[in-house]
Amino acid sequence: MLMRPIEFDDLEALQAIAVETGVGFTSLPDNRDFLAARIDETRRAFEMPDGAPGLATDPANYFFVLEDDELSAGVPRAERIAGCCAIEARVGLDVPFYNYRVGRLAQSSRLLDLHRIVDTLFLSSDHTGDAEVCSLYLRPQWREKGARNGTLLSRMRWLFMASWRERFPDRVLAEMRGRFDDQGRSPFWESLGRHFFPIDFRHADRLTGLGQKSFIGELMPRYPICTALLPESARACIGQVHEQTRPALAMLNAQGLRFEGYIDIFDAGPTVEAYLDDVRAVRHSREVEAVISERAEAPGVPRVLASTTRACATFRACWVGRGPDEGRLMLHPDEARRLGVSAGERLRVLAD
Amino acid sequence: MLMRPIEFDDLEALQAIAVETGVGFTSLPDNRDFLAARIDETRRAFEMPDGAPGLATDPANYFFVLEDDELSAGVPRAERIAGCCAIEARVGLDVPFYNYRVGRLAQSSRLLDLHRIVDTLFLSSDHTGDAEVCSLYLRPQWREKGARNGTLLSRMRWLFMASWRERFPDRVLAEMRGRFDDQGRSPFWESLGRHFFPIDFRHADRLTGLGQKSFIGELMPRYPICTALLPESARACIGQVHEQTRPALAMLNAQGLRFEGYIDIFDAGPTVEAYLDDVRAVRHSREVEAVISERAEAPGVPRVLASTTRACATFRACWVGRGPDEGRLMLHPDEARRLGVSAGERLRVLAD
Amino acid sequence: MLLVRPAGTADLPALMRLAEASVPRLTNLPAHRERLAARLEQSTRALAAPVEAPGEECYTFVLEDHAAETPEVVGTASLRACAGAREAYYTWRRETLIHASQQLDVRREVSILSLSHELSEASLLCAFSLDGRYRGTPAERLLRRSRLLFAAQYPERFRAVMGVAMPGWLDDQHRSPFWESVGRRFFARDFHEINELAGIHSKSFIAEVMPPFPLYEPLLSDAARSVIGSVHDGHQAAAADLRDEGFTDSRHVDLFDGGLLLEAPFGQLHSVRNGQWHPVVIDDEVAPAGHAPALVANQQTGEFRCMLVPHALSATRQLRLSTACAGQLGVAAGQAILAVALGEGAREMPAC
Amino acid sequence: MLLVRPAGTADLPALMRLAEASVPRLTNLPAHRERLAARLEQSTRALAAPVEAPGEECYTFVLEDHAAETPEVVGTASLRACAGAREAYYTWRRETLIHASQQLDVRREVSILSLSHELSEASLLCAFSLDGRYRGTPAERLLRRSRLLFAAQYPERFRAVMGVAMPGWLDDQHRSPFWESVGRRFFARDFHEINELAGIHSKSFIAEVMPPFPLYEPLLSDAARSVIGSVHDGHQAAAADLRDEGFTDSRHVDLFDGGLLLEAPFGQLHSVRNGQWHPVVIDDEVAPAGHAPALVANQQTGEFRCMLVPHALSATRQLRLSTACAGQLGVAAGQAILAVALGEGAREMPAC
Repeated sequence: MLMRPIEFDDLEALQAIAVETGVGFTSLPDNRDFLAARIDETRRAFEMPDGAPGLATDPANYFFVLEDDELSAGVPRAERIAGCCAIEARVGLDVPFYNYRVGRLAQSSRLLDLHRIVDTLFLSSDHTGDAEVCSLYLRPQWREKGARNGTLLSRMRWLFMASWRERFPDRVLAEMRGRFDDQGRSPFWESLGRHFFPIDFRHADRLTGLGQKSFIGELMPRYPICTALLPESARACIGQVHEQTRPALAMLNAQGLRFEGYIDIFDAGPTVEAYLDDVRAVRHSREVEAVISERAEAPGVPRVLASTTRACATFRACWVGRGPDEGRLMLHPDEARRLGVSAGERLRVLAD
Repeated sequence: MLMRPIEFDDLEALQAIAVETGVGFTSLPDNRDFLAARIDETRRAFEMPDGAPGLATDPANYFFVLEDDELSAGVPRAERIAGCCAIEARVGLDVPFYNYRVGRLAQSSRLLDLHRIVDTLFLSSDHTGDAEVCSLYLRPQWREKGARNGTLLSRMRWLFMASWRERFPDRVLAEMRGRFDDQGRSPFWESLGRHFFPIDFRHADRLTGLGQKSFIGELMPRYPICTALLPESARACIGQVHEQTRPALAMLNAQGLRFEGYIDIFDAGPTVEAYLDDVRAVRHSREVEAVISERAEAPGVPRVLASTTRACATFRACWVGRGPDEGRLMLHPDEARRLGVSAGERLRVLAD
Repeated sequence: MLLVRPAGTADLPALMRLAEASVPRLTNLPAHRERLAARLEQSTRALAAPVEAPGEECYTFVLEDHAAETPEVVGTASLRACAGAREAYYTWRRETLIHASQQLDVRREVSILSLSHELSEASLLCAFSLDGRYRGTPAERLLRRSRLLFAAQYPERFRAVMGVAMPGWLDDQHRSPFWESVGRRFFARDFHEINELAGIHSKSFIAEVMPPFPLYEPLLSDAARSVIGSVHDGHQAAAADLRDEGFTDSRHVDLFDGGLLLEAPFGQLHSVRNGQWHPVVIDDEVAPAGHAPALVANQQTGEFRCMLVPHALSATRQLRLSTACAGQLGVAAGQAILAVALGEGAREMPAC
Repeated sequence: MLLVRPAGTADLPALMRLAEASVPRLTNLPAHRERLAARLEQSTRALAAPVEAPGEECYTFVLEDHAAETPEVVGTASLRACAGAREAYYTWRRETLIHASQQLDVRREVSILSLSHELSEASLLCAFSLDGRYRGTPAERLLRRSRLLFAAQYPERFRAVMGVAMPGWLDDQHRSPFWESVGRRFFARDFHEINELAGIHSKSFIAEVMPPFPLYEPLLSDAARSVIGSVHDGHQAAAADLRDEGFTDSRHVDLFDGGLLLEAPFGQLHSVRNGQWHPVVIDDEVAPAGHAPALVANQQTGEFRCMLVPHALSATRQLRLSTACAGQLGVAAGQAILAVALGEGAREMPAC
């Protein structure tokens, strides 16, 4: 299994994923032109040379795919793609990035002997300019537990960001899907968004995914909203994730990303965030020298994450079966081929 | 030099410090009754037994003094106290804790080809329940550079919190004095607070120091304020510290405390904050065993911070001249006396 | 014979009785002895003072029935010179926002309730309570309007706008759905409890406890929304009578129960516009039957008297008063008296 | 002879000329050919349509001088059925908050400007422009009020409240101090540029760009504060005339320049209240000298005509019109015509 930047020839596969994920996955709408434009955009990002002007200030989207390179050569390219994930280098520069921030205000009255905190939802764009990890999807046939493909998809992004640190801002975030009821409805939306948007949740979500967000600024309630006035069912959604999102949240929490009071304006799902340099995988990953040896058992268990550091556009990452030793990591020739590295090249690795 | 909890007999010294610091130091007003009550309160906090109910939820103030224990015995107690510092375990539980939060809202108009972020000041009590390090003061005659007394005052608090972790919440903050002009006026106050409070800055500040803060809730502008409407002189104060506060800020930044957009409502000075467990001194300090030996040179340079771990009420901290080695720290008998430890006791130490 | 006169300290027991009998209990007429005593004293003081501009004065009147041997106090009503003389007078102001989206091509009207201090500037009719036996009789109109005849004579003591807060709708258990959905969330008290606190003490707790942001009506419960701007069943007749007098429904509703506030420009009130001065002529032959009723009031502040008499004018536009009435009013032949003829709906004429 | 009639597409050049000559340039009369053409078309359509309730209609009239051989268009004025039919009509609403502190025993009044959509509900007199030669002559009152005579006949086409925005004060360089202090900070444009954009395009950018929070007047520059609710020097006479007509100063001021908005309940306008129907009688002997002037209007929507004629009534209250006037008005003897006698200040009487 190999992580690499998406290429134009992956368009078929990408569309298949868009169809498969359906409406729930807003950043990948089933729209060939949109997806082609997206690949075009991300290729430009990967191919920007290090040190290029604007690298540290412009929006850029880095989109990766997970390729099953162990399938027989006859399998069509579109069926080799097991999943995808992305990094948005700077959100909110092209179109506004809105969240609710749950703010707290002390209300204190001696006469009433009352001293309490009122939670209030403030429309906010505080994250403008921050990086976002997003668009993670692993197709069902690659979800067997021991393969750790989900972890590979989630975690390789930290290695990428650590290696091309100058392309990213100080802070990084991830938006988590909010809580839904048994009928697939968001109680938060039913109590709040529904009153202001003349469209249903899926429609609103889809438009947002397409980046067509001006309706939010136009129709959103512009005044802060005290959560005390929302029904209990809606309050119970604030900062809570969808059942199926728990593992993803746990993975991000383990990296040090925390809920800091920002929630999705539609479903109240939490944003988790951290300073990029504080993320565990960034802090603990390090560079080593590749040593290629037939003696390494191949392919080995997915134990240590290794990624290339030479060029952004040819980035590769995969699991290797052994840890580094004194600044060197031994690779089996198959692993070296997978990563496209030759002996002596620098790798960034992260042990568990 | 020895750090220890304040005691009732230190009241004279505390009042001398209050007089010396003057109006600028709002948490120590020159008011004997207030100071006596403060000592009483802090003694109760130190003497709360570990595991007591309320330890993890109630407000508590831990106030420390720096005693010069090398002066000759004839020097009166009040003249031996070189400085002080404190930790407020949970702010905002008794009286509201207000800040302005600088929030950002994207304003975007296709027609105007305008896409920008408007900064807005929101009255906030987001820090309610967080810990605060505060009240740090070092008397001028103890400020010689090599002695590192300022560092001792600032840093010993992290060791105290690390050792009595259950007494403190997840987050900790420090409020920094804001920028003033050459005439000692706060441009931020002149542009904002002055219009709402019928008192001058010092008076407002003093009332706040005494905990008499209800006028803030009564008279503060309650609606958010766009910074674009403030004059440039006021905007330039937002999140900026007083010239003399720079070293203190640098020390806190080095520990990992960051400005996260909260400012003082009067002078716009920044609040810096961190998760307590992320603070460098908490993360990097560790427990070792005390070994007492005449062979240790005494007193040695102030190189490593050592503190006791046995009982909260008898806490002591001081510099020692050498680092720990394999889980043990060698102390000269003078140092052991200073800390009140016997051989085999556990110490918490932090090397630079 | 019914007579309205300024209340004095001797009327305290009667006021207590009337306060206790009000349905629903009135915020501005708490059954609280000290509070009522203070009000009586305040009223007497205000009447004696040479007031040149409206301030903190509150004038309290009582309705006396002289049918029995000893006159009996059967009603009370007050007139506050300035609703927000010391503290703000809070209301919710109903506003309509237009949310339009070009993207979705929709236009939506959204109702909000904004905290407003606007009626602080108005004079206020308040604390009206009438013995049940007299409800629906001309006594009610006499007591209600006597205040306007007083105000008509002393415009310098009142504001350019006059307001009245009508008690809002309550359910069978005397609960306010508006309070349950709004106030309770912030004040953490029962409606009646808060009403009493607001009546007896200062209302400054409102500023301390209510967030300053508007409420979106769509986010309130249906029950709460349905009673915004309502009038308690027991006060529908009063509201109708006030509308007759020239009051109109304002955009404001009561902060606690959502009840309607009526308002009118002072100069457009029937009693103010249509009052006429007439010289008195004593004539015991006047038969009530032949004449429309009129409110008449003397020209004395402290000894103010107001009665309902037949509007019997002589050919030279003198007002024909019986000896008894003239005596009660404290006027002699030739003195001037202010009279307002009552229009429609004032058919019933008490004997005088 | 002066005549007001509905504008048609042929009036476009005249409208362009008048738009360019306005001082200051009017938001609602942009010198923009397509925009004005659209307005003329819209007006013609509205007059032809069987309108039952006010909607997006905007009626545009022109003033024609028939003194020369070919009549010349020398003025224009419009009447918008509903200020906020599609998008919100934004104003600032002045409010006074009372900030009181028990702790400090003070009470302060604080003025704020709140974004309001309230006047979206009103009908709007707008886009008034008159050739300089006719300013200050009866032509001005004819053109201004002709709209009210039209509205008086078709109340179903208009709202219960009518508003007019007066251009606000500008300095010698035609700059608005209010704009410099407020609008520029958010819109990043010159006053005239934004005025033009708002006139030509949609105003939806206001919602996109303005934060929804009230402005505290004390935080604005002195220059800006001094022109809140002001009227441009060139429009003082117009404001006085409108006040004569029954308009009063509202709490609202213009979003861009802080200019005063006048408003009046439709039914309380002089022209609406005092209009009388008279049968026409042709009489070429009427001498203007002996009569007060009157505005007269025929009963035809599409062929609406309004003129200023001597208010010459016969003994049976027929209106005596010259053959020429009757011809211009399109009325024959015996047909009814609406007439409003002008009061004070209408001394000058044009020949008819």
